[in-house]
Amino acid sequence: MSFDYSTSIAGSVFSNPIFTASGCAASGRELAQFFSLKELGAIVTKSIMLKARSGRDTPRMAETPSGMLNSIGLQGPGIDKFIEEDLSWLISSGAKVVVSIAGESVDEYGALARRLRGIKGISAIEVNISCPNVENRGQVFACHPASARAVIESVRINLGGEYPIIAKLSPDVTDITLIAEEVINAGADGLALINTLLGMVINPKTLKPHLGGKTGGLSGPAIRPVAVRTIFQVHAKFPKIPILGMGGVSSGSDALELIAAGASAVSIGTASFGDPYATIKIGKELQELLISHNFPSLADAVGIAHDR
Amino acid sequence: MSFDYSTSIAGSVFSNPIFTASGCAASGRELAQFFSLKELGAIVTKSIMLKARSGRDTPRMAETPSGMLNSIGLQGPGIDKFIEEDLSWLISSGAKVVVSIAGESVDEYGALARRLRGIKGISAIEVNISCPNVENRGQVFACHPASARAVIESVRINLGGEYPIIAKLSPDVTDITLIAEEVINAGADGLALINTLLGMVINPKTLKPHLGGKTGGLSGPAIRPVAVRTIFQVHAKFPKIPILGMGGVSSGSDALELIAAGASAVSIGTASFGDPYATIKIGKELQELLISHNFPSLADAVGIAHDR
Amino acid sequence: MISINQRAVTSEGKILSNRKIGAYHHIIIEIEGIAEGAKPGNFIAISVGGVESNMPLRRIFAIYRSKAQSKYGSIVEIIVAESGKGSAWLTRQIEGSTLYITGPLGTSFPIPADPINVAIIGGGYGAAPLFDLAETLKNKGCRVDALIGAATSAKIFAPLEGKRTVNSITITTEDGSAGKKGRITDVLEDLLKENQIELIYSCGPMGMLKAVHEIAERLSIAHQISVEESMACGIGICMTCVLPIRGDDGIVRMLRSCIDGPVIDGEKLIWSEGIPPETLGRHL
Amino acid sequence: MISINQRAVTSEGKILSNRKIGAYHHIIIEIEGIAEGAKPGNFIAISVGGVESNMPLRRIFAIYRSKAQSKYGSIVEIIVAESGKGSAWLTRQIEGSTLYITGPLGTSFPIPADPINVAIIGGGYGAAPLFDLAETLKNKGCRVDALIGAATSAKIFAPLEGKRTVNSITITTEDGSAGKKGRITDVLEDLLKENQIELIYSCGPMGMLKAVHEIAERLSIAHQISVEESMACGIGICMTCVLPIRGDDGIVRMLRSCIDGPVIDGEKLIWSEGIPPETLGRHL
Ligand SMILES: Cc1cc2nc3c(=O)[nH]c(=O)nc-3n(C[C@H](O)[C@H](O)[C@H](O)COP(=O)(O)OP(=O)(O)OC[C@H]3O[C@@H](n4cnc5c(N)ncnc54)[C@H](O)[C@@H]3O)c2cc1C
Ligand SMILES: Cc1cc2nc3c(=O)[nH]c(=O)nc-3n(C[C@H](O)[C@H](O)[C@H](O)COP(=O)(O)OP(=O)(O)OC[C@H]3O[C@@H](n4cnc5c(N)ncnc54)[C@H](O)[C@@H]3O)c2cc1C
Ligand SMILES: Cc1cc2nc3c(=O)[nH]c(=O)nc-3n(C[C@H](O)[C@H](O)[C@H](O)COP(=O)(O)O)c2cc1C
Ligand SMILES: Cc1cc2nc3c(=O)[nH]c(=O)nc-3n(C[C@H](O)[C@H](O)[C@H](O)COP(=O)(O)O)c2cc1C
Ligand code: FES
Ligand code: FES
Repeated sequence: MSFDYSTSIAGSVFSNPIFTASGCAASGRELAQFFSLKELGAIVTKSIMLKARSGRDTPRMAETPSGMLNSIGLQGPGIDKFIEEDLSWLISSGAKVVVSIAGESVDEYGALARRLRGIKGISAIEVNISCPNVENRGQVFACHPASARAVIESVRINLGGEYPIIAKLSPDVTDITLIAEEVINAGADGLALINTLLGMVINPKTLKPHLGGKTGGLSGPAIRPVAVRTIFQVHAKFPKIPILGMGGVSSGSDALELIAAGASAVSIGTASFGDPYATIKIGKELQELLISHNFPSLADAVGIAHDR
Repeated sequence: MSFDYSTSIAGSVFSNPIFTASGCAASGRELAQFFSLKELGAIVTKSIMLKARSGRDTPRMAETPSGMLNSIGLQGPGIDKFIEEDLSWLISSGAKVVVSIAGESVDEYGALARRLRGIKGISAIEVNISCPNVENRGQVFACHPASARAVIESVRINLGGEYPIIAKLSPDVTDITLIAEEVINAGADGLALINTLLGMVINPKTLKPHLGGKTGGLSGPAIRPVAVRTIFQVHAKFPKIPILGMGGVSSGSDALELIAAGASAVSIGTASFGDPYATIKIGKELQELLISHNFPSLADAVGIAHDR
Repeated sequence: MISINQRAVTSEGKILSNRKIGAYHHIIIEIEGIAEGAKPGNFIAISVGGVESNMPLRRIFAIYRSKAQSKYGSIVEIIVAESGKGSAWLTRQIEGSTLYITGPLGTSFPIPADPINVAIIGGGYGAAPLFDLAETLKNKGCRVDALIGAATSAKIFAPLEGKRTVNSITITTEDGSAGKKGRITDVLEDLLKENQIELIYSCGPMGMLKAVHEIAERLSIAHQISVEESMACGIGICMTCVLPIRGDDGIVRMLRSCIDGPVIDGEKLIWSEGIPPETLGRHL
Repeated sequence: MISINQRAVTSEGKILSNRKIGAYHHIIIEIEGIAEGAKPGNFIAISVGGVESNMPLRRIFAIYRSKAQSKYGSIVEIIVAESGKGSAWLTRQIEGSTLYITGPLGTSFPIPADPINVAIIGGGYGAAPLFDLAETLKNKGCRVDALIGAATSAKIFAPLEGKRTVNSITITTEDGSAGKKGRITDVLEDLLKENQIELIYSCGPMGMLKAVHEIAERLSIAHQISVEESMACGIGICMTCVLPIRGDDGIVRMLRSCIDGPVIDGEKLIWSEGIPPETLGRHL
């Protein structure tokens, strides 16, 4: 009997559940020299904004115990140049593509969605409403139910139903299931859990915040227990909503944890910094584990921790 | 010139800023065979409840990358037996004592406070309103401004101003400065930051949540960047409120990060599990670092990262 | 309530030898201060993963043997089964490597005042602490019969010197690759009766301890067990390692198996799963 | 935009030798596939801390020398200054240890078409990648003058073979423990003029690069620098390592120093601190 490794998120089908994480694979091209991007479930592109953006001051990273902080601040070329240069290349490479977008206002999200309409080869839109690396943390739309809802509504209306919408949420909230509820009601077809946790490192020599942007987003294995908990909580409440899980996955066993908690696919972020082949390695390990657990398909393992 | 290592929290003076963390030193006696408890700034006792409590099912711990989850569930003998056996021993040992209390209702906190009145030898009361290891997470009073406020008011009234009140907050909230504001207005003299983050580990063999209580509290070096960020945010908004910092400190340099962010003293939790002498070692390292940075006193280093 | 082993020290040791025996690693460590206070049944807690470890917690190992004045100085020996990441790291450490250890910790096996007939029952590496115990018992004039079981022969820990200290040794393996095919409990009752055993010491997985206890209880034989609960600290400060134990006052409390154990009177342990309803302070 | 070094591979290497020279460690690694594509100025990214490391990110080291067909196989050499935890771990690794490495990465020093007079300027371990460069330049017929500076003699990296490849070598130390007392910039202008230098290659701390650049600019000498920015990935996927660089179109962009560098034309770098106001997409 053959094992079915494919996964689907609101109608979009992917050959396997291992995706890159937004901001951890640039626009895909850089990884393409190490392996064929077609080997991945999908490439999730770095969150793109309407206009070009230079990001935050350097230093932009600090290593922390089993994790790292980043304060990139959504550097990018802007949506037009992105579509023209990066996205067209990605699509032509044959990779499955999830485009991540980030705006400074509800309208900007809408405008981004409109710009993406009618492009053949996009599998889903990930709406990053949870980037902690913005000057005003009030801009983290995912921190408040009303703003989270408004953004997803705007994207839904402007996208005209062309691609599934995946809302990416922040764990830095009192009750993530409330935010999940709002974005689901607003029309999100899936959820991406979790973005980084807000953190800070103080340089022990200068005794100043180490990052140029002072605070940064905490990622890597350190945060995996928070990711598993969040996915578990949200899947318990909304078992039919597909979840793209992420947070500290660096082995097949880690990925299986997120899947058992309720994720239908898993994005790999920080692990790719430590090993360019991390996604490929994790994908193989996960498949072997699922088979050794006697699952006939990946889908049978999704959320299994809730039933046992 | 001699270096002044002492610290004070709302009038209570401690010979040095290194405390144990609540729940990570039991009632002090167990560590006393390794070193004299008088070497510590203070012992913070395991949060005590009104009645005896057996805690949550085992397994109660899972190691995670540079961290651990625990789901003890506030096991303890109840306040009367605690006062009679543990507290009296502790006080007679000559250690400085901070008593941590936890209740299931606002009234229970009040009752605990009343029970502690008039006991000579208590330096402060830490009010744990942020333990994630309770059956109903709605019981985490620190998650909501109104409940946080009600608890601290009740403690304040019932304590009659005998000891400083330190409110221990949870990082699992959308904006911790709002909770801080409420408890300060309610009469907290200081803040303890941070309690553990809510997390989960799924056992890769059984594919079930590993902990008996399913979720647990994440502690250890993994969470340090969240602790530093939280302390920094709260100290920026309330520079005059003393902070007892904690979260992933396992070296003098780690402790210095929390102090530079705004902590007047630092509790050591998980590190003591890995090394019974962790508090002593960290205390020495911190003192050396402060001296090498040319601070005339610990107090001069508190919050220094805000000024540089 | 018993408090932490008063002889515990925290110290730096050096690996003198690390050899594979069957499925296990036999590690001999030179370290000051631990053998000096160790008694059969005590354990040690070892830091794993080196200076830049992602594993903040110590790992717990029963003391297999220890000697304060060997020709290599003060030594402690352990038998390590590779299980997860920490034990795997330990088995990879070469001679001369440094280990940070706290010990001896926990309770020890109580030794009867009179020379009686005892059985030692070990499952897998659970046999490790029992042979030192057997020697002590032998010196007391006890008759000691050993019953050692495991899934397969590679997991039978029964060293030659150990065999010599006991009056008889029975081995069972589930796959029949050594000794009798089957489980410890298949032969236990006969062994207990034949040798008129008055006291059982057992150490191994909880399932085995429980099965042994059922037989011991039925035959009214005293039973000292050494339990293996997940321990975050090993020194009584975290409350992760608890088990429901009935006190002399009849009250059931969740006691810490790192300081009130690992050696526990089988009769006092409540063997049901989870926290028993009658436990002091049980919630709901 | 330049994309990632197309010759990069990820591979497992073995330490052939790890020797202390002065304040540094000279590590020779046998590894397939890296020397084959390496050019002077490229770097490698090494995993640190072993299997159970708490350090998820690779560490970056300039290639000092490499040889695809040495008698020990394909080798890469690096010079490591102990700085934080990862480099400290690296310096402790013994012969035979395994290292996981990605490389060669980044841009390389551009080689002039004609035999001109060049200077190589290295601060501290920044000198490491310059001697292989010097050899390539020498073979092209260039005159190469070297200027190596550091705080103290132990931090001067100027190996004997390296000294042989250059036409002259000047050493400065801030404490006067070797060569001239003072900084590189104290002697630089004279050296440039005397030897009629047409192109400078420099590698070292940003402060030094900047000081050198001011002189180069004043004297209108072309200046290729190798920068050292904090890098989380080294392969262009994280955007942590950016620097403001003016493109041929006149527009300033924050470019990734791991793939558009580390070797950069000094004239194109905007040397001010922080993100310059004219940078494309600068916020507020
Ligand atoms: C009193 C006592 C005596 C023991 N004696 C021995 C012995 O002599 N030889 C031997 O090989 N093993 C012994 N063990 C078991 C040994 O402690 C575990 O196998 C080991 O801790 C597993 O660590 P790991 O890193 O390999 O596994 P991981 O699964 O990575 O460990 C993760 C965490 O869980 C804990 N843990 C995992 N499995 C166990 C377990 N079975 N028991 C307790 N904690 C566990 C670890 O200590 C660690 O904190 C003993 C345990 C106890 C409590
Ligand atoms: C292109 C390039 C070439 C380099 N060549 C050499 C060389 O040949 N020899 C040598 O000794 N060092 C070199 N370095 C510097 C070396 O990468 C750092 O010293 C090293 O990463 C410090 O790691 P650590 O774990 O010891 O320090 P930590 O402070 O623990 O490192 C924490 C994190 O910050 C990063 N980091 C810290 N310091 C630096 C730094 N100075 N530059 C870049 N990242 C840093 C680390 O990579 C790590 O991710 C080079 C750096 C770059 C960017
Ligand atoms: C350097 C870096 C850049 C990131 N950029 C983005 C981004 O642009 N958009 C986004 O939604 N998430 C971004 N993230 C968050 C990741 O997509 C992911 O949610 C998070 O890192 C947790 O996964 P990990 O632990 O596997 O890295 C970034 C993370 C890192 C480390
Ligand atoms: C096993 C364990 C038990 C704890 N019990 C309590 C408790 O009873 N009351 C409390 O306020 N915090 C408790 N905490 C939280 C710690 O006091 C501390 O806030 C947290 O662990 C972060 O510090 P650390 O990373 O140094 O451990 C406990 C933590 C652990 C690991
Ligand atoms: S292991 Fe910590 S109390 Fe027993
Ligand atoms: S280090 Fe990641 S992009 Fe340069």
